[in-house]
Amino acid sequence: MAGIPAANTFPRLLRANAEHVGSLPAYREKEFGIWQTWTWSEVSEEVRFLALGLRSLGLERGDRFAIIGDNRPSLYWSFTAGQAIGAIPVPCYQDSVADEIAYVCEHAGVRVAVVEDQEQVDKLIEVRDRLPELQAIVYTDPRGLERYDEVEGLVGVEAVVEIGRGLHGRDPEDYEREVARGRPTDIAAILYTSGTTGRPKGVLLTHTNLIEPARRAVKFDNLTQRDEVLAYLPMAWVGDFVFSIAQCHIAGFCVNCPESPETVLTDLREIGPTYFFAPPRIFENMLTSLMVRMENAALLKRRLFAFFLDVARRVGCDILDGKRVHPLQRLLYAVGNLLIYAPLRDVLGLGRIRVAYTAGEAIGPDVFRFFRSLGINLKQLYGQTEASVYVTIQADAEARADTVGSRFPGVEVRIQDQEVQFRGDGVFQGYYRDEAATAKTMTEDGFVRTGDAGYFDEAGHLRIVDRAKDVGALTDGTLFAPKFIENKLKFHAWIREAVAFGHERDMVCCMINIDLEAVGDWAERRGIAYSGYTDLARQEEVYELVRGAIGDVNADLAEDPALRGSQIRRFLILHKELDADDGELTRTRKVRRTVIGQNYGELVEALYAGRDSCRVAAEVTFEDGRRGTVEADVRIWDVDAAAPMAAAA
Amino acid sequence: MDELYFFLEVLIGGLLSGTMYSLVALGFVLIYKASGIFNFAQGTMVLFAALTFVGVLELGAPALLAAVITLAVMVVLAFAVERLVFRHMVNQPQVILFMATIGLAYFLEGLGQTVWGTEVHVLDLGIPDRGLWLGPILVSQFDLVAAAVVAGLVGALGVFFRTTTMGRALRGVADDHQAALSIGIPLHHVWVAVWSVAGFVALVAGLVWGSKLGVQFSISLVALKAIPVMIIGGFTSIPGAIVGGLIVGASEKLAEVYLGPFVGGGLENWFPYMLAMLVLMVRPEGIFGEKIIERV
Amino acid sequence: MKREIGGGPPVAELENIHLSFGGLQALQDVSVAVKPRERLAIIGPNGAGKSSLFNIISGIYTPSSGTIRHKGGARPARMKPYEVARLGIARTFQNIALFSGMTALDNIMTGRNSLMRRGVLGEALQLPWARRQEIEHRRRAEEIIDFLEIPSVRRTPVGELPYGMQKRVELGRALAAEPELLLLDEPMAGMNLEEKEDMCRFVLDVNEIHGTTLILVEHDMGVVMDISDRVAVFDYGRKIADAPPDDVRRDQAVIDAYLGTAHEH
Amino acid sequence: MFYRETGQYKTTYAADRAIFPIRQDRVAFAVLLLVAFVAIPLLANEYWLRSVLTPVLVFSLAAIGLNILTGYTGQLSLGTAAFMAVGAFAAYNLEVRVPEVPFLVSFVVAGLAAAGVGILFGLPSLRIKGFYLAVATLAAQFFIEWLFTHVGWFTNYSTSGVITAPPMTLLGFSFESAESRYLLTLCIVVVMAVMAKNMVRSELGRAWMAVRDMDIAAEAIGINLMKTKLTAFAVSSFYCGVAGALWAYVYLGTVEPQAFDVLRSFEILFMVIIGGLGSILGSFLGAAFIVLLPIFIANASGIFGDALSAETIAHLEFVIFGGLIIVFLVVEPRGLARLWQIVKEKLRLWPFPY
Repeated sequence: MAGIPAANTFPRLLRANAEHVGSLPAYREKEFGIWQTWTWSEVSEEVRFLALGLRSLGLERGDRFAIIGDNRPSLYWSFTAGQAIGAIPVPCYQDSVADEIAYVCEHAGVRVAVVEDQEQVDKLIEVRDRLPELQAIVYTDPRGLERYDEVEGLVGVEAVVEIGRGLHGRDPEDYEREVARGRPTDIAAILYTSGTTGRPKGVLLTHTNLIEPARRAVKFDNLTQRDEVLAYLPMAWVGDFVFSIAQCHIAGFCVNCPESPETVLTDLREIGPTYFFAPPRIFENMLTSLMVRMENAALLKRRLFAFFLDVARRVGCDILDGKRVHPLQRLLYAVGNLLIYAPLRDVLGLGRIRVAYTAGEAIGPDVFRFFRSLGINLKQLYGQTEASVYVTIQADAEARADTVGSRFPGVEVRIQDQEVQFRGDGVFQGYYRDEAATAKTMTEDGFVRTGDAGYFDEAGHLRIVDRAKDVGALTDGTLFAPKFIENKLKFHAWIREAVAFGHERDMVCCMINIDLEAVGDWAERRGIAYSGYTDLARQEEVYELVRGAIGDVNADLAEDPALRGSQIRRFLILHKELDADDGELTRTRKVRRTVIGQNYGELVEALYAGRDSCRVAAEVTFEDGRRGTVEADVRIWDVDAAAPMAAAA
Repeated sequence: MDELYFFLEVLIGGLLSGTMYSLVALGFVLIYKASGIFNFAQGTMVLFAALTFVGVLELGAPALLAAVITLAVMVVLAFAVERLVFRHMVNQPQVILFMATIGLAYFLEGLGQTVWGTEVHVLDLGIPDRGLWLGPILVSQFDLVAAAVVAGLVGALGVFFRTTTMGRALRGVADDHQAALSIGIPLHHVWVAVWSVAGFVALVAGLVWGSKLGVQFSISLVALKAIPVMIIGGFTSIPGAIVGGLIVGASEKLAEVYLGPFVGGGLENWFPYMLAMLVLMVRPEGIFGEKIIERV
Repeated sequence: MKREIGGGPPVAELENIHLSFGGLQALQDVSVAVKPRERLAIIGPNGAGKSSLFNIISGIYTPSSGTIRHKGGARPARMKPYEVARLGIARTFQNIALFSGMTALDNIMTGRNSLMRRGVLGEALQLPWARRQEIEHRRRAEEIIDFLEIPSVRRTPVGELPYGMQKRVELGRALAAEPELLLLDEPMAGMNLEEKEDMCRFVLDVNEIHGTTLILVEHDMGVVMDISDRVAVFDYGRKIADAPPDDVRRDQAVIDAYLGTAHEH
Repeated sequence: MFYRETGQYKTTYAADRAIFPIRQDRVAFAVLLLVAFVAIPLLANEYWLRSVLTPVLVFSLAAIGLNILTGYTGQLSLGTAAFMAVGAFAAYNLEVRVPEVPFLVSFVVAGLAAAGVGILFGLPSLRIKGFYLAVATLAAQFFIEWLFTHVGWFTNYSTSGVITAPPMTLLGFSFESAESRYLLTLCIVVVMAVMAKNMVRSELGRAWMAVRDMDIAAEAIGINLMKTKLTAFAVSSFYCGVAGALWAYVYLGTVEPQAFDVLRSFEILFMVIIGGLGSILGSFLGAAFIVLLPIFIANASGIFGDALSAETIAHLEFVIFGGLIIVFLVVEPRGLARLWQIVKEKLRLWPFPY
């Protein structure tokens, strides 16, 4: 592709951009009320001086240095600056507590830390005795640090740049010599993954690892210098590295840093990125707050809104996918676009989006379709730090809620024992100082184990069903993916939590927590009286409601040859809400299947024994901390298995 | 000697006609004291009351009945003004309230003339309008009667303020709103009452003026001169309104007679305002007003 | 960072000041001086004359007798408040006195008005100097907004802001004038703990980073004792003590007049 | 609804403080100018140009003048018409006595003369405020009206007391047609409105508003009250003076001092109140509203046939004006401009209600 320089390390990419598109904006930051802008030439200049300055602080080729803070241009530049002199950036999550930061910095043996502000400096000072190798702390925001003059090695980034400027003045070729010494196979960054268990592991990625897949992604979505992104996700996360550094350097587009984490939504609206990434949670929150805001609109406007949302629901996605749509519907959609969709996209700050991605977790199909039906090209991808993000990706017309797309160009993906494995030039070099973990993750033939269970559907799209270790099988050998089923259940508004059982059983049964707010609202509108959660949960009408939802999920499962056998056959609605205080949920609200299986052993037994009710007493922690017992009869209902549509027709 | 007599004649004439300004200013002062509102519409209320009175009279009602009906209309007006306008403007700055009274003035002027027409109505209350020789000095009998009416009205108001509950409440509210409330009369009622009293004063002024000048549009403009009267006398003082009226009446007459011929006459139109402006520059609170201290 | 108090004549020095309204003696024979970079707190019961003192320093009141000196030189007996402001003295008010119809940004920009050039035609035609001036001063105002952590309310009319925010904007407006001496009239009044902490931090930063001399009237004893170098205690228009916080705490006259009695705030 | 603000971020303070920071507003304004400068002269008939649009523009200018004083600086004035009269008579006297002066220069002189008188009558504002000040301005109103009526020099000893504006020619072009006069007025008004907008969004405007909102704090922050108030009087009167000259030259042609009586002052005050205190846009809206309302009433009363006499209609106008003033002050003291602002906010947030 013309205009995209084929340099093979980040400092070289930067130099190429400064030469080819030097006057175009590279980074912006909302500061002092306006979007301060730096062109590629200016960035190149800053990075050059910063690199030499960092070296003067004792940072040498092969040394690690930490980067901690919110998304700030100068922190982004410190990545490239460090790389230019052969040092390896180690970004840390800015919201980590001091101990977590200490672990990463200690493990990586960082010599220098480039941090944003007083908050981060304080954390480092707190754990400094654990970091004997840490020689210097460079801060970018001097606010509040005036009183720290006794802290050893603490220096402002401006002073470092000044030193670098001086060094450059004495030897203008110095920086270029450093850049020339860098090789594409050098480690470009160590990204620590937070892993579900144990301490974070440092993923070693080379320039090639990061640049080549990113380059293909740029081509895949035709990203150009005119694109804009908003950098608001943690800098320690591989996604931000790939979007805000790798692709930005390759495509030459502009990265915009918000004023502060609190103003992200305002800044999103101002900037209006054309290329956007957000985890499902953000889209879900956006949808919820949007609906809440519309509740307060005047009746006429609400009607109009509901009418056109309905139009969008029917034809919006098809229009976006370029499918055939009746001209009248198309016209109606165009009117809706003028009156509702376009203003809505605009107010949300999504008005200029060409390509948006979500990943990380399963996104609710309703949420996914909602944004697509508004004309926002939202797609899914599947990736890992170990892959430099890309494993699979959805092309523009292939966006679906329940798959994560087809193989990313240049990546081999295979399913081995239900586990997704991949290989390609993005594959990492190993975990830093952790041979054992590296050996466990890498197969002998160079594939990486993702730990996710999944399969390719007929269209060649990957579906992720669960963590591989959680996937089980029914007694007849049918694949049983509890989290997959639970997620599908939870996408229904009525259902707040769900726990599915089935491993080494003859069928799938589940326990449900209804959403008290949604179901309560529903019940009130129907004049159903109830005194609280327990009372509501036992109402026949509510069971009927939940059975309907489960029926939908079953119908969905029936469509899938691999999962057809794991439809839900029996369910009950729990008499109490699962609670993290009782150890039934993790603090991040993930169900602890084993704990629940033990706590509600009687109920599980009743489910599988075919009984139609079960008396239970459960210990609960009340809000005031007292503990007590709740006793109730819990009904158990059957559900019919659905047949696949094709078979039924 | 003639010079002196002439001077005294002009002076007394001015003073007596000044009492009529006092009459209008009295209405201003009442409302200002009770509500802090500078009622620009007071002059129009004079016109409106006179128009209503004449209108009812022309429909064939006897004078007393006409007066009662007019008074009732003024009370209704007071009620409406409080209920529809000022109750909704409680926290507005004074200048905004002032502008609202300008709107009120327009409204009343238009309303009065729409209902009763624009032609000049003659109002004859039987007040003799002949010259009266007090020694060598010629005095207008009419003006004497008017002055007497003013004196009577001031006296009546004095009695009202001293002896009736409402009167005491009105005095109280001028000093301290809380104090007035403690008497047990709601502020709204006090406002309505004071606007009604001001309406009554306007009616009296309208009758006197109407029978002198004829009931016509220009009354409201002449009544505007009550504003400099108040400025000179002080916003919050009834004696101030009287004295201010006398000063304005006398000075404008003297100016007209002694300076007018040199500058082409018509000094009366602006002289009181200029005088008021000068007073403002020297003593912003007026002769009898309380000193304005701004606390920081 | 070491803060040097003193060095050079007092930024403001009042000598034998008397002030009376009608027959009421608001201040009697008050002498007080504040050294460069010093933090002087003024405490005392309501009506003790604290605000009167501020009004005298800022030129709103003229003392009946006494001398006011600015950096060693005597000020003219009558000085207009705006002339005082241009000496580098800025203040906030006990009851927030913001320009309620204007945004937070415009309020702070107005604080810089005395540093700006006035030219009616130039501003009307937006001649280059007028445009440049607006932009330069906007930048400085934005630094204050950043410093006070109020960027999210930049465009909000101040009348719509919550009380604590208004206090912050008012401080911002005073800071915008780049004063050498800052008079803060009950900066923490009516604030919750968190707001007070923020305000204290701002006030200390201003003093330590920019070397701005502070005089503050404050009722919160904790705040006063924490942040001031010296405390002057007023009672019935007289100064009854003037010493470092710890000494004032032990002063019997002060305890009798003020600290000892239950003071409701 | 029509706003697409996403992506309209500001990278410089210059862009951020633009009069129209939003692109859609810039486009709308450009269209409006196009309509005013091209479409209206082509399409409107003589009656509309001469008797409606031209006076609307002239009144807008006077309303901007009053708004600067009352809306921005908080100094109430009831003497606007008097300052207009000063402008009209100053221009006339200059032209009559020094005929070679181009009329545009005499317009400037008209403004300057009014500014001078404005400063004179603004002096009391240093000691008094609010309606006290209104009295001072009333003094100006009555005194100036009297002056031009009774001192023959000002009317060049015209027996009728009426002055006739000399013809306006510029580089050989004579402004006689309704179109040319409309366009001339439009040019002057647009330029002066932009200048006013520039003043109120600069140091000067902030000083004015500071005086309006809290004069003690303004002074404590270093604003010279005297200078600022007198500047407001001067600038305000300048605008009124030019408007007065336009009124005499472009609209009426012949003027007597009574054309600038106290009722005219009230009329302009009403424009400012209804249009919106403290808003340049409001000055235009208010002027248009007050000029168009009687036309509307007259047309509307046509439905009743001849049941309403012209006189009654005139009185009804008073009732309606007075009522509207009260309604606006009670319901929306910031007038039509504020209503427009609310509508605009709604449109910017559409489809959200807040």
